[in-house]
Amino acid sequence: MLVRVQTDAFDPGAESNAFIAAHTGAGAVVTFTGLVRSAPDAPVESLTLECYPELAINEITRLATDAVTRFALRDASVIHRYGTLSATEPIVQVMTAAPHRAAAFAGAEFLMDYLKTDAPFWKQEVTPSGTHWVEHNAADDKSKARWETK
Amino acid sequence: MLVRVQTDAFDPGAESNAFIAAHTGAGAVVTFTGLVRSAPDAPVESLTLECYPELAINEITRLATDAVTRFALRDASVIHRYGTLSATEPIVQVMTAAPHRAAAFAGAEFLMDYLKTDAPFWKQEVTPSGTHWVEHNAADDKSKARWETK
Amino acid sequence: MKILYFALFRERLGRGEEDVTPPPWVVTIRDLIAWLRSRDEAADLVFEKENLIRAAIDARLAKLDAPIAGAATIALLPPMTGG
Amino acid sequence: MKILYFALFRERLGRGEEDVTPPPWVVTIRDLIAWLRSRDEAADLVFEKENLIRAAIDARLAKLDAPIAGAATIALLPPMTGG
Repeated sequence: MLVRVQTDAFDPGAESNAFIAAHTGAGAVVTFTGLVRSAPDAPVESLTLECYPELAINEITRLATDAVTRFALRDASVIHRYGTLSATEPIVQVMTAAPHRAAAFAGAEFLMDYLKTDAPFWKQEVTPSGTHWVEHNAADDKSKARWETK
Repeated sequence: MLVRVQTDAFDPGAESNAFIAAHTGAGAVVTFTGLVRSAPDAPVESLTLECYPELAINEITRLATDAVTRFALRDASVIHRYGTLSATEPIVQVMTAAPHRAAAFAGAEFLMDYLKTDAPFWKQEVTPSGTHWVEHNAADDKSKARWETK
Repeated sequence: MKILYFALFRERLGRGEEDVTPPPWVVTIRDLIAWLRSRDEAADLVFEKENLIRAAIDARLAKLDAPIAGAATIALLPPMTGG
Repeated sequence: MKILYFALFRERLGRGEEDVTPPPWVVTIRDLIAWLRSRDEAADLVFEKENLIRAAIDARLAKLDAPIAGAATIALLPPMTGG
């Protein structure tokens, strides 16, 4: 189980390949890559993520351990950047390996839902109209809650 | 929308990176990679996939188009191998890009569920105890059915 | 009209394709299957369970009650196991 | 005891950390927040809405009613927006 919280950029495909190579015979691997979003109607010049790295490592490790147990995954890994990122750069990557696809998908969704609410990162967007903290999305609490009722 | 049905091997990470690069600003990319499964208690030496390529291209293109419309994806791509594959080689890769993670995950799961039942591939496993056709899994029909009731 | 057989069907019938000229009463794929079964003992066994047969007309999936008029190629397929 | 502030809290308070010695009645994180608010007008505003405060004790997430006895570092965090 690899958990990395870093300011350096990472290569999504190279990370996927390393993860796949480490779990030969797994059958199913799901990779989620979150990128700095920028649309013509909502342009983002850059994104700065503030982070509490020590807490991030502890919480993400706990979440990944939970996901492996809960969905009987072969493994789960998380890479999360902080610092200043340009538009379109990868922010986060979650990878899960399991014997079958349903568990790999569920594990990756579970991890993303909990990362949104429990991992200590705070996004600040630089747009043509100024700099502002991204507001916490109430939909993320709802996404997380679905795992608690199961 | 890239749909490839091929005997050649592919590089999962390189395909993900190319997909990500083609959809800058999308926010969320999900990659599913299906590999030849082999476990100590169920060893597989090789897997041969028979295919009806013309039908595969048509059906997968239809499914990917459906997925893009249904989940408002930026794009969806599918690569599926046929021929003889060694244990641990990638068989299939599905990639989806969307503004937010829920759509990207749902689109990838939808595509995998339908590929299992509607894409004309037939697996034959070579194991230490002999060669046999993989039986169609009734659970796959159930996974597909959940999208029809929504 | 060409018929294609795949996987277990191909293996059990000992052929991957054949050219046929069905009689006029063969209107749908279901009729075609009935006619193929009536001609050939191996086919009669292979196509015994209708729920284990999928079909395509000119490389598009089709239901068994689809009409075959004008089709160049009909494929008969066992349940799929890809993905 | 060290207190860490992050993101909007850090920005609004004009500091990322401070060393404090709370009085004996401060038993839980909730008490600590009440004490911080009583000391400082900026803190009083920043920590007005309890449902917008998350907390950690020694780099582990903690509920606001968690006791702080023995803690070296308490972090006060606005709702997270990572992932």
